[in-house]
Amino acid sequence: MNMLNAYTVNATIGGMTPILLAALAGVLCGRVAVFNIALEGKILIGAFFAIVGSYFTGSALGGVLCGVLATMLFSTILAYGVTRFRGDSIVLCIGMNLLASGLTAYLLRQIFGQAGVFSDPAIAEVDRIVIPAINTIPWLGWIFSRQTPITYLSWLLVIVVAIVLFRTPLGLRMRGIGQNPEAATTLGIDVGRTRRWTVIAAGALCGLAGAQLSIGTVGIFAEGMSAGRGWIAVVAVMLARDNPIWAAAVCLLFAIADTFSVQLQAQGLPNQLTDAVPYVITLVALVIGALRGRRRRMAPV
Amino acid sequence: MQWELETIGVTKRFGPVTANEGVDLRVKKGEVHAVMGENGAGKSTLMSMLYGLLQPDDGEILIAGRQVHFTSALDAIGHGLGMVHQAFQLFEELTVWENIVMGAEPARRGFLDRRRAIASVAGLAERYDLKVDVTQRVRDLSVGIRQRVEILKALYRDAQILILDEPTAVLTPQERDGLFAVIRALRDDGRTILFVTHKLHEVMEITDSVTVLRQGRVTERMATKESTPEAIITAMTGRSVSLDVAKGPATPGEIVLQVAGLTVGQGPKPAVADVSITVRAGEIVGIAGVAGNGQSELIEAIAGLRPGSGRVTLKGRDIASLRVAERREAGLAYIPEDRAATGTAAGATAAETLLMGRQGDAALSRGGLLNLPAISERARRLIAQNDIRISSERAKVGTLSGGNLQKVVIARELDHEAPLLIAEQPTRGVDVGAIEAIHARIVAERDAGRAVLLVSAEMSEVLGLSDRILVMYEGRILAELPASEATEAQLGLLMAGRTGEAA
Amino acid sequence: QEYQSIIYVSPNPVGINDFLQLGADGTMRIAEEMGLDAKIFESSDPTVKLQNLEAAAQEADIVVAITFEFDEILADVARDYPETQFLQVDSCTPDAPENVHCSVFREYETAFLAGAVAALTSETGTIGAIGALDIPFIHRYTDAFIAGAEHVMPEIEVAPTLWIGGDNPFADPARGQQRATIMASGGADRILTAASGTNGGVFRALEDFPGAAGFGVDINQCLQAPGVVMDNIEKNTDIVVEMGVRGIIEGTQPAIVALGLADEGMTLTSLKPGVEDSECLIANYPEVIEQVAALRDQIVAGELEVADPMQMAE
Amino acid sequence: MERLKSLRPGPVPLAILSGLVIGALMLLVSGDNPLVAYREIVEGAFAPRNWRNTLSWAIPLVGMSLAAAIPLRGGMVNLGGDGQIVIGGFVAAVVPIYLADAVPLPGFLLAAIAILCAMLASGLWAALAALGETRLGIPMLISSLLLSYPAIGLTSWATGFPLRDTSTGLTQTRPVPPGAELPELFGPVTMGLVLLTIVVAAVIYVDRRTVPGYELRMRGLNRRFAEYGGVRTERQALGAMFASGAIAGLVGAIVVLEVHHRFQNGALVSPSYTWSGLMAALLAGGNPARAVLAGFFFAALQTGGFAMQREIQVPRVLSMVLQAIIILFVSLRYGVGGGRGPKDRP
Ligand SMILES: Nc1ncnc2c1ncn2[C@@H]1O[C@H](COP(=O)(O)OP(=O)(O)OP(=O)(O)O)[C@@H](O)[C@H]1O
Ligand SMILES: Nc1ncnc2c1ncn2[C@@H]1O[C@H](COP(=O)(O)OP(=O)(O)OP(=O)(O)O)[C@@H](O)[C@H]1O
Ligand SMILES: [Mg+2]
Ligand SMILES: [Mg+2]
Repeated sequence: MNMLNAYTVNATIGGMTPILLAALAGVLCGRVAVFNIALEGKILIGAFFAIVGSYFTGSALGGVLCGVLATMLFSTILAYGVTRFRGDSIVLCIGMNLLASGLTAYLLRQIFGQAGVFSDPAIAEVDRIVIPAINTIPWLGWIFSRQTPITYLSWLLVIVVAIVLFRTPLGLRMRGIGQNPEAATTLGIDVGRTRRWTVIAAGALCGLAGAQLSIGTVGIFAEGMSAGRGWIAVVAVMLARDNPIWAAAVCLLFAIADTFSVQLQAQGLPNQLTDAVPYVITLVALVIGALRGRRRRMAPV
Repeated sequence: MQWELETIGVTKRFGPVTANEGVDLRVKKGEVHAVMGENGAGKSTLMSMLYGLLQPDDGEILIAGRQVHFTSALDAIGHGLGMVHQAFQLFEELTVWENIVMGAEPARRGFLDRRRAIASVAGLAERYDLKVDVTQRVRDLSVGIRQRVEILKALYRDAQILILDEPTAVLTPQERDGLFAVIRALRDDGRTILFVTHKLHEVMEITDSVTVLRQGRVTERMATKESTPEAIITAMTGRSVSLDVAKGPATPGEIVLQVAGLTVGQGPKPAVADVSITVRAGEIVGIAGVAGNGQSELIEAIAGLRPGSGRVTLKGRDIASLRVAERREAGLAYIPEDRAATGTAAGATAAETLLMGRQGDAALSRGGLLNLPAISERARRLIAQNDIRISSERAKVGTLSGGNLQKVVIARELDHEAPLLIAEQPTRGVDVGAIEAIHARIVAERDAGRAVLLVSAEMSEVLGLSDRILVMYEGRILAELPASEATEAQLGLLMAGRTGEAA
Repeated sequence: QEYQSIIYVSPNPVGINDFLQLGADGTMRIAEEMGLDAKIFESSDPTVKLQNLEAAAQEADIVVAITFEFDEILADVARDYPETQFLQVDSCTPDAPENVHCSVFREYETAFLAGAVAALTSETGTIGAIGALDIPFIHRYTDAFIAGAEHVMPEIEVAPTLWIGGDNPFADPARGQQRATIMASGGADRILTAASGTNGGVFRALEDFPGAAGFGVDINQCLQAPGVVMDNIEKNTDIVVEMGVRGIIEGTQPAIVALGLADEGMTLTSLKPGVEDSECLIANYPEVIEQVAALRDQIVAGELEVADPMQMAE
Repeated sequence: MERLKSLRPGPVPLAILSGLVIGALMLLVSGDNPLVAYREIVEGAFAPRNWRNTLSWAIPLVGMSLAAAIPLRGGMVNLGGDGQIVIGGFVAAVVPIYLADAVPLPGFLLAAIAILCAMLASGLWAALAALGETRLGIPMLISSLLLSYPAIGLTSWATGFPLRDTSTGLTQTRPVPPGAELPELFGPVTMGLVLLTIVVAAVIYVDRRTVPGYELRMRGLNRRFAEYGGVRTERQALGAMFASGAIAGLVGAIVVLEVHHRFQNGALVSPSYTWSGLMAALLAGGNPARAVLAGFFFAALQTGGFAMQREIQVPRVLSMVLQAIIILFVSLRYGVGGGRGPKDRP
């Protein structure tokens, strides 16, 4: 099987969307010095409420909005937890991840009377956009057409986040808050409020990530369906040192590694081993990055 | 008369601590007004309220006769206030112009207008002759330049009332003179300056009037011309204190510490460059220097907390390759610069804090098992001997005041009776009474035959305590001189790296 | 003996899997018919599974335990509760005592037929299988599917089998889509997918490949993804549970029954009445249905023996 | 993770109460009677016939709380419990199976060797994460987590292929040789319980009475202070992670040798002992004695939750929600009643 054909590239891009969106969320939070490891739980919340919205409104847009709003609401735990209540972000995030998996499983039973998995014809799915102009072009059409709007949006958001962070007053303030919150306070910047809104906006991104996962392919919700994607996003954020462009690059690396691992399966490697390949590649990337970083840190103190 | 800035009965409490009580402050337009007081007198708290960072529990603040209520620094900035904080409030990784425009950014169609920002900041710097490269990262700037950035921050916001909270603590005398020139220029520009300090001569030199705080209350308010240093001291402390250290001549003995060719860091400008030092038993060697010239790195390298290349011998034994614990074992005691961040742990009990560094001693543990009764016993003894005000050895040290906490650190380190004592900024942030006691103890150590290496940014402390003085500048020992011959002016020039003029 | 209550114990949340759901449905139906109190104990992991089984054995007169996941523990629990009757569906615990009855399936027979359908309808001449997990039980589907294809068309190309894996193999449509895309882009146009909730993702991927079609499992999945599902390997778990429980109550249930094509325990959607309304693509291939029906008859008659991949693995 | 130093025992009872109240509200909304549900949880956990269930659930959970508490005591976080418990379980199954083939040894000796090997293997695996932090500066939070995936993948592959017991349809190893199983002692007391009790006692003793325990606590309170006092923090990180991993390995070994008698793929991960244990350790602020209590509390809550679902069909995940809410309230405790400081300063 040929690794780099247009179809697999298309699937790779589509599959990385939730991770990319969550990583952007992590980047935003990282910039204001909120270490957000609740991405996993937030994706799950987004995925669940996208299903809820889609099921009850019968529209994919309704589902996406519901997922986004619910995740923003869920993010207020972290937003207020780290500001007004001075909680530790790691503890809060670990609690939120557990809450997300418990709550979605609980509500799945209470709302839909289902355990484990829920899918129903009434769930409207996000349609993929076919761009007629390029759709029929052999390679281009496959790579850039036939993705969900969320996927297109995710790449647009990479640029938007980069511009906001590095080219706008708001971004300057966010970066300042991340480096020295007290100094920001003395300049009249409301650190708490900026942090809260950043975390909540990041929640919206995670909500999109969840919506892509649950109604971006087929309308289905499964308990624990985030399946480690949020953790990969956390790693991407760390590897990228809170830079959105690098974070996108890391996500792409991970997605390619993931596709590659399936190719390895096709070569006869057992899937239990190939499953670990993307993580091992990430680990290796971390090690290489750390080795290079160490050399950089050796510079004069 | 119309005051530019006035507070009436301002009161601020932090739980049981009353930081300000009924403070009446009256500042004229276009004057330099000193706010004086000992550590903890409430100066910074008062300034934070003026600047909107804190809200008074009681009382009023008036600006140009109109009552104001600030809920954030933004409100204060809007009313023409600017503040340079005691601890600089800068973003290390951002450039100078980014630091300055932060919070009041010029924007075009929602985007940061970089060009306009740089131009206006550079223009401002030029106008007040504050030389600084606005596109440099703050991380790469020296302390003096950083302060200029801080002042520019306030000027950029067109501050009519500028608060400078202990701006000279980190400056060389020459840098200080430069600052004073700027202050005068600003005053001549019609701006009002609140100058917070506890250095008398500065008050006499630059200010027009002075308000003195003691324990949160105003104890004196007068025109500088009409006051005397003695009156201000008495107002500050409630008694008259002598800051001269009483000590006899030194009787140096054998060499205890010998540092040869010590370098810390790499590249063309290492933090410590090829430093050699000798300290003998029975003498105090003082290292003078403006903060950030490699003193901390030097001391940490000697203590084993930081890697460095070169030779370090303690009583003839090469300790350069030894670990921290082994160096302590070999006879090194160390009072670190920052008692809260390095010298203690807020959540630890007094007994635990006093144990640190000695946990391997045969008397306190055997085979890795702690001898808890012995540890408590020793802690109680040290608390009693050093007059540490704490309820019991099981109480956490996080609740102690700065002076008491410093006593804990000193008690622990002197209990070693180690041949070498390193004392780094031993009286920083400690009030006048405690300073006297700490100085006396350090002299007593010397007289008991121990070698003392003192590091201080406070020139009077180095001059008063040391037998020999080394001046450190940009990682090098620039000069060595006997304390008896050193003068403040000469030391100041050396600290600024100006060897030629000092000679 | 008087039977009053029945408890259905599943190794995972019931909703995970249509198969578990069908078992639960069958239990509720027979309970209603027979006037029994019915409960469902869902487990989530091995320890809870054991606790649930013991609690069920204590409480109920009839316990239905579903899947091979109970092989390890059922015999011991059954011995501890000799008064309780047990029906194990889909597998059979070794050394079972008398109060255990097993209803197992011969999935490989029907999967073999599905493979035949795949080979006979493939246009590219390449088929393949995707399974949730690389475990012997799933090989009963994937290997038999390939065997069936090769049986009717020895020259057929077979893509390497892909597995979903990950944290959520039975409910990860995104991974399913990715794997199916990779397989289909390699040329396979008939793909079996034995991964329950993940299957939707596989079918979604196939929409992008004109002419490609998938094969579902457990129930008729053509309705979920009309136009891309050829046929389904249907497992009539509900009927099997009903039959088993009725047999126990009537005292006629043997220790073990193996249900396959012969007794309608399993079948292809194409071999059931009403294919035309099933939304399955196979409805467009009447001649293939005939060929496959003939093959089925051979298997039922014992003329053609289909190997059980799980036995071969041993 | 210096900021974890702020973990201090707080109004934990208040947090638990808040969790119960919110849980009750959720139950009311979904039309269940909270009192009945809570009674089922309590009975399900503590009624005499359920004691064994609670204990058998508590052994791994308390073990993992302890494993999480040790690094937490020093201000570090070990998120790699899943990988460590799996390696322990795997080694504990494989060693006696193949050792017995090679040399005839009495069963108890096999078990002892298996447990020691499991602890060693898991300890080393965990120490790898510490090495990543001290040598490469990869935060332990991430390296420990990422290391779990290859551990789970490798053991899963090994049990699926070379070491699979082909006489069953499951991915699992052969059973351990007879005699190598941990014996059940009497009543609810099992050998695993005894082993775990010994380890708990040892950890508490080390924490309170020894130099390494003191040094780890001081590091947790202020790492710079510990370094200043001569504590070798890098070696200490390795040690703490080794101990943490070794305990996780012991837990894996106990589950394998006492409950399943073989290594089953997924059996150690799917119950989420790691996350529950981490929660308990966080609830306890890293204090080992409190972590054990908290672990037991969570075990009771979960076992009771299963019973509640069986008896009155209220989803057991409710107990998971309760745990999460309790943790969230614990982490917010500074704000609760503490009053707000100067204008929201972070
Ligand atoms: N946020 C706070 N919470 C509690 N107490 C505080 C706080 N800020 C200041 N204090 C206390 O209020 C008193 C006044 O402190 P302040 O910082 O105003 O003193 P200062 O005069 O500026 O001293 P220094 O010369 O050391 O800067 C001190 O006892 C201090 O510990
Ligand atoms: N930022 C702060 N937040 C909370 N409490 C503070 C803060 N700063 C100081 N305090 C408290 O205020 C009290 C006085 O502290 P500080 O060290 O500033 O006083 P001090 O007057 O300098 O003491 P000493 O004269 O002993 O050096 C202490 O109880 C301290 O805990
Ligand atoms: Mg003070
Ligand atoms: Mg101050």
